Amino acid sequence: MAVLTEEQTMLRDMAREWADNESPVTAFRAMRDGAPAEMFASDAWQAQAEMGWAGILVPEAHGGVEMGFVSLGAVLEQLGRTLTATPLAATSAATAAIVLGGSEAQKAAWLPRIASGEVIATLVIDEGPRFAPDKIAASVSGGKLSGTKEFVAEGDSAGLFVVAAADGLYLVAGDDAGVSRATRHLADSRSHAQVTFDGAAAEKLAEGGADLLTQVTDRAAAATCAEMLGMAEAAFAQTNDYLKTRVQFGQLLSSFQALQHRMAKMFTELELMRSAVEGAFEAIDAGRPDVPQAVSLAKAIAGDTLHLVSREMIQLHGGIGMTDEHDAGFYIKRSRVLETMWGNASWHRERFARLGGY
Amino acid sequence: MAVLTEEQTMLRDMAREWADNESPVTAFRAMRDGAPAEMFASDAWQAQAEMGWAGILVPEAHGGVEMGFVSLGAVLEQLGRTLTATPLAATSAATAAIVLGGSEAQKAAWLPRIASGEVIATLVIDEGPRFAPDKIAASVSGGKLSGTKEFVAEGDSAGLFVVAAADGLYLVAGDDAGVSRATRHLADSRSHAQVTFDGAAAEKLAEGGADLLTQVTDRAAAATCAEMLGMAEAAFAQTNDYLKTRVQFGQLLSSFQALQHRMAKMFTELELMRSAVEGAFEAIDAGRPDVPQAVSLAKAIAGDTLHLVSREMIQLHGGIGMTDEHDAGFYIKRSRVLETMWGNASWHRERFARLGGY
Amino acid sequence: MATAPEIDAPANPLEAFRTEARDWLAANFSPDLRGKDNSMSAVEGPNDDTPEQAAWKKAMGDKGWSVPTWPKEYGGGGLSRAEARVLQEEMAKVGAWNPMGGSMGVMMFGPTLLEYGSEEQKQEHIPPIVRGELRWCQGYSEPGAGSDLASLQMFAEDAGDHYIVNGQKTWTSGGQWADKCFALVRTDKTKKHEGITFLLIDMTSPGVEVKPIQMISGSSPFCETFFTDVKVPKANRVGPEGQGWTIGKRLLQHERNSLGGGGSSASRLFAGTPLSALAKKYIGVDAEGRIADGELRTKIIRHEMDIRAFALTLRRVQQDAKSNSGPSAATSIMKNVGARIMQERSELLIEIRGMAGLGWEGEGFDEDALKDTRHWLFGKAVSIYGGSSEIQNNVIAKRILGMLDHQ
Amino acid sequence: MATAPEIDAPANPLEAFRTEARDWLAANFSPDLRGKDNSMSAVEGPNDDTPEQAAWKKAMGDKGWSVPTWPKEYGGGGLSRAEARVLQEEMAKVGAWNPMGGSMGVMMFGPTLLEYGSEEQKQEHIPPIVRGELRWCQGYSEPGAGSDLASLQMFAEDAGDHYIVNGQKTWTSGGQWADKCFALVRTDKTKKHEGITFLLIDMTSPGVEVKPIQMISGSSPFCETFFTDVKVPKANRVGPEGQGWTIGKRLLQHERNSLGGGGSSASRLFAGTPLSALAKKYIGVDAEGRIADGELRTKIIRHEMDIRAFALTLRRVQQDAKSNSGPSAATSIMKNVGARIMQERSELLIEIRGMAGLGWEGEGFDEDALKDTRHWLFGKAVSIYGGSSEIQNNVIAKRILGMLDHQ
Repeated sequence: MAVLTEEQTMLRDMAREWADNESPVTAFRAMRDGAPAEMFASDAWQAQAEMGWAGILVPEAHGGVEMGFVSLGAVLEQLGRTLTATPLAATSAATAAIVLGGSEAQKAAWLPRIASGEVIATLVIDEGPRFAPDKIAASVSGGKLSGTKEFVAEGDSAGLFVVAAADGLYLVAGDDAGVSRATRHLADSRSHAQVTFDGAAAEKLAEGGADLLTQVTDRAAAATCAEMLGMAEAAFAQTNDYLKTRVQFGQLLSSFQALQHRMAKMFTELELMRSAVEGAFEAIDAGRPDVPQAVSLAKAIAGDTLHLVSREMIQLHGGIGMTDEHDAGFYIKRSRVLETMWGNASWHRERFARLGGY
Repeated sequence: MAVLTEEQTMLRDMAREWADNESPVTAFRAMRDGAPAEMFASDAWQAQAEMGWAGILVPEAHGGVEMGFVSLGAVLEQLGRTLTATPLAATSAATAAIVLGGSEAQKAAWLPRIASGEVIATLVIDEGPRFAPDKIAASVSGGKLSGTKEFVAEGDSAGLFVVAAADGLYLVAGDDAGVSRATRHLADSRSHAQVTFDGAAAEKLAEGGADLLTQVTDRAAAATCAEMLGMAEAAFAQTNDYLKTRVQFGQLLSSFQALQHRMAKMFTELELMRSAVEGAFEAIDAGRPDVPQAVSLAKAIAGDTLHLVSREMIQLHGGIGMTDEHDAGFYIKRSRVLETMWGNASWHRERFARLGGY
Repeated sequence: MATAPEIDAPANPLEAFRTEARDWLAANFSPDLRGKDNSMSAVEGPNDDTPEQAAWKKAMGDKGWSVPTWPKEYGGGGLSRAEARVLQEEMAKVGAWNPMGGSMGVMMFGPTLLEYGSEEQKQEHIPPIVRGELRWCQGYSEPGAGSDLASLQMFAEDAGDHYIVNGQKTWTSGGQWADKCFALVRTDKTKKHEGITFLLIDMTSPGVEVKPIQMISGSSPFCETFFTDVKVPKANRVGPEGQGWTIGKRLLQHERNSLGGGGSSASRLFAGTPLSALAKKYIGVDAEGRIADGELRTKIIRHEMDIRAFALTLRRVQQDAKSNSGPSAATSIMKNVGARIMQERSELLIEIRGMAGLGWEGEGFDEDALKDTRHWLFGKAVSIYGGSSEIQNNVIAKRILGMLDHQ
Repeated sequence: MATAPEIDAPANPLEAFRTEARDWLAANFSPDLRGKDNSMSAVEGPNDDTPEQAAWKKAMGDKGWSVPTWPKEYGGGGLSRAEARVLQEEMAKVGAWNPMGGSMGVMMFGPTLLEYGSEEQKQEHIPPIVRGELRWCQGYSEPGAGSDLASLQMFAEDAGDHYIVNGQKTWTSGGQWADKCFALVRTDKTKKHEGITFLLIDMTSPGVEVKPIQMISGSSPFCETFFTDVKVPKANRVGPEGQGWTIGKRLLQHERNSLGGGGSSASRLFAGTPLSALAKKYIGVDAEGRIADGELRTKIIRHEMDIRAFALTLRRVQQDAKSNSGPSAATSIMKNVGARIMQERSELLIEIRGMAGLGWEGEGFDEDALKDTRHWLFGKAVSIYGGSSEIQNNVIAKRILGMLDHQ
């Protein structure tokens, strides 16, 4: 764990306790089986908003607690552990965009409603199935935005879209007549939608400088890394627990040295992953110039490590991990989605090298 | 093992027996410690010539046995097992060039002397430390070749050079006044030399078509793969034997499951390596159009596998493998040289993809 | 094996057979059937043959060419291996498939019964397998006996001319559609391996209950099967009491061969759109025509090379088998390498397609991509069932490398 | 630990100390010495100090800043950890090094003796370590006791006021140059761990013979050491008889920390030419300025990322230690990751340089490249000594993950 303030430690512990007790994986399973139109656990989201989590990035002046990314990461990590299905990560990414790029009027209009949990917001970039912030065709003319966006997280329920057009980021209200949505059912049973903007009223986020888009997508990636960290931690821990209970050939699986060494190596990767992910949060909160490097480091390592852990979770559980009754399938399905979102490991390694001039 | 003819089987078995009995690793050690000017075991080379191995690729009309690459590979594999230090691979690569590209007169002039072991020949391509057949600056003007070549295998003793110039391959006699050599001491204690051609008399290999250079370097790479296959096999077998004798914590190392699984995985890679390497020999002998793909497959897999096996040989031997008294160091040192020669694994993967159009 | 002498008689017997096969196919396999291979339904679900498919199935069954090398006396084709290869080639040319090709009876149980069954048992059970009339399922794994199969507990109590069977099996492939089950049961609780017996159980017997297991891929090809006081005649015991482990292991060898090394699975690896073409489509190319994502491109190259090396190894195994030198050491690696290639391909498909490669159902996805998502998940079982990769590595270390038991 | 109260007194005590350190360095470290760090010769071979180097060494020894946090009463610097960091920063600014920094006495034996030694032993042995007057070597491994150190056999027989020692040690670092040896010996053959005792042996004693071991890298930093009827006074026993294993393990912890996590080794990873720059030089770049060998470039990226993640983990471990939460779980991975990074760097250097990266000696090679070849080979030991990677993985599995012993 990074060095947390007392306040951050309390927040993290509260989130951990809440996730374990109020939002265990059974809650995700119930949401999946119930398949509500919004594709998230609305009671859990309600509870999170009441605890103030939707306002972690929101300045106090606008009704939030302004605790920064280390705090947000600590919370999202706990939610990732139990696969809690709420729009906190998506809303936070959109919130970061408004905080960084919004005018005072825009902030005043939206941030209080976000902090209270009234409005679910989401960041809308891609027009294809792979992360490509350099390939934006959506355009704005006369304050009207047009374009089709793919696989928008929480797109089924978002009340506010922060949308990338060719010339910058724009705010579009979810209830605008020019907005239409089509659900995309992915393997992770979470909300993803194709969102079409057909002359929707759009307000530009004019502050934040030329690299606003990069700043925002880096923050979205970092939030994703937090969820991935929690998932990897939980998948690993569950696997380790299982090995300590399953007997084969008269011995506990945990006593087989070949499995011990695989687990030890995975643990090693997990520790490096935690360092990289927490390093990204810290870089963001410190306003360091190397946020892009720090985020690419985190997302690349998080991607590879969660990939490994989610595969090993199934392999080491054997047949039982292959059944829908077990949770292992949930972890691997969600893993691939998060590995892909906001740039996969290859994408971030490529950027890391380019930033380093090689 | 590939399907061998009776003749090929006899040849392989003879080579194996000879290497085990007449040229074990102690012979390589003696050569290294003695450090003769030619940097190979001259008595072993003499014996090989007498057994006709220098003529394996040479047509019968020119004094050879013309048995092809499957046969040559079977022999070189056995020599690789015991690290036999003779110029057979280098000479064979040069021989392949003359067979493919030489005029009848050139063949008549050189092949009988090669087959008898009188002349050591070598293929001379690179002008830098990495394989780059597309970057040849050496040039021929008025029958005189000029250029500096780096890390020429058996360059200390070769009596005949098959040299790449910008416009093709040329024969240069080792005793030409325009040839000078400078020994390069590499970690493998074998012969490598910088060879400078300063207006040396050169005769072009005019047959064999536009892709002669590629045909020849592919054959050189295939010969190298054979040596690598034997080395990997021996390094693996010695490691396996060691694990069966070394006791730690009151148990033989071979009884530790973590080591068993590492060995099983290495064995798996070795089997794939054998298939790929033998596949390359067969493609060459069959005159198939996909020799480049088959050779790149073999060299890439051979490189990765030998790299792994030579590292694990040291790691699994522990401290004793780190000492010069033990043979493990010989294997890892020679491994890296062969991994590098005629294109490393990256080079061959790149070519494989380009040949496949992606 | 008794091959047909009249076919071997001509000067070029294989070519004569080729003509025969071609003629028979022309007469029995309508070109309209091409591309309508539903043979996997024999494994994956209830049959739903069209009249044309049913006719083709009957023709193959009557001819015995569903199992070309099985003896004629039990309804098999009676062909030599060389002839069987010719038949396969000719079938491939016209797009004909083997309607019984993937069934448990053909792949696993039949060969084992031919080896260990009594004459009566062979007469009774082999012909329906040949004609695809009955489905078999495998009663091996139990909740507490996975990789360590020999720790199985389902008990068969001796009751004179029959056994009374009680216990539970799991991972019963196609149990919900099966007519019969070949099962390993315990007849002696005081011994481990020697207490196991091989029984054939009618799935319609009173006391048999089947409950499908839903997998992470959404499908339910396996079941939990519960046995409560099920009567099984002793005539349905294969081999002597206590010899079931030997017979059961032999059957697993057939399973392993069909999983890892089967010609069909290798050729399947080469079929379909190459990953490189798909990657070009989804990702585009750089100025030199290379897949624009360099790291992914390298992964694809490695994967393609792995496939080629695997295919070459498969050929080597077959050559060794042909040259009568017996199974080569290379055989032992086939299952693990086959599993890794299959799983790697699925993971690469996701990496290539991005979010479009993670579709579950509904609008907005290629049909191929949706199938590949399910295949990705279901494919994780390939390194678990039929002897997990870990078990295979144990076997390689101990049997091939001669490393000691770790206990 | 008794810190110096007069330094802690001022309002900004650290800044006051910074001034003090800076002044002292200005007076004692001549700018001419910059870049002439020969401290590793204390480990790697006999000393060959210039008069200026010798003067600097004496100054550091007299001041006690060679071991800044050790107690003043034994000649140490008596600084707080915070002050020691300031000193390190100030030394780095002027390019000053710690002449005793890499010695066995400072890294491993001294800290252990401070914890377990008697007052007399500390008074006798610590000051010469502080001043770098005597070299210590480690008598742990034996030919039959590598990873399983506790199976050591070298025997110390009780002979009244002294022991008679017989046996053999191996991998004695710098044994050929050492004055003293701290050794684990067996005093009871009936017990394994409890039969081990920690002894200090004078290397000039009659019966001690040292034979250097040549390594694959060509150097001989280790020895085989033979002990024949060597007399060791009981006053040279650290701790009670039979308690040597506890003391010896504690010493290994110091070794592990210095190998894997030491600040110096992490900073060394960032020093030197970055691999990316070297690769550009040897291989060239493509049209977009990227290293032309795409696969190698990816390996370099992965390596650079591994280094960064390692450095971040190191920081995390230090923060945890500072915040008094004790050693974190992350500590346990440091040695293995440090070893992998070091070895990977060496392998990548070869891949970048090609044949030019495999030079052994003589003409035609960069001096750096020749050093790197030797370093590549010698570095294979990093995952073997001080607890092999396999042992570390056992420890992680058992102590951190709570997995059972496999026996």
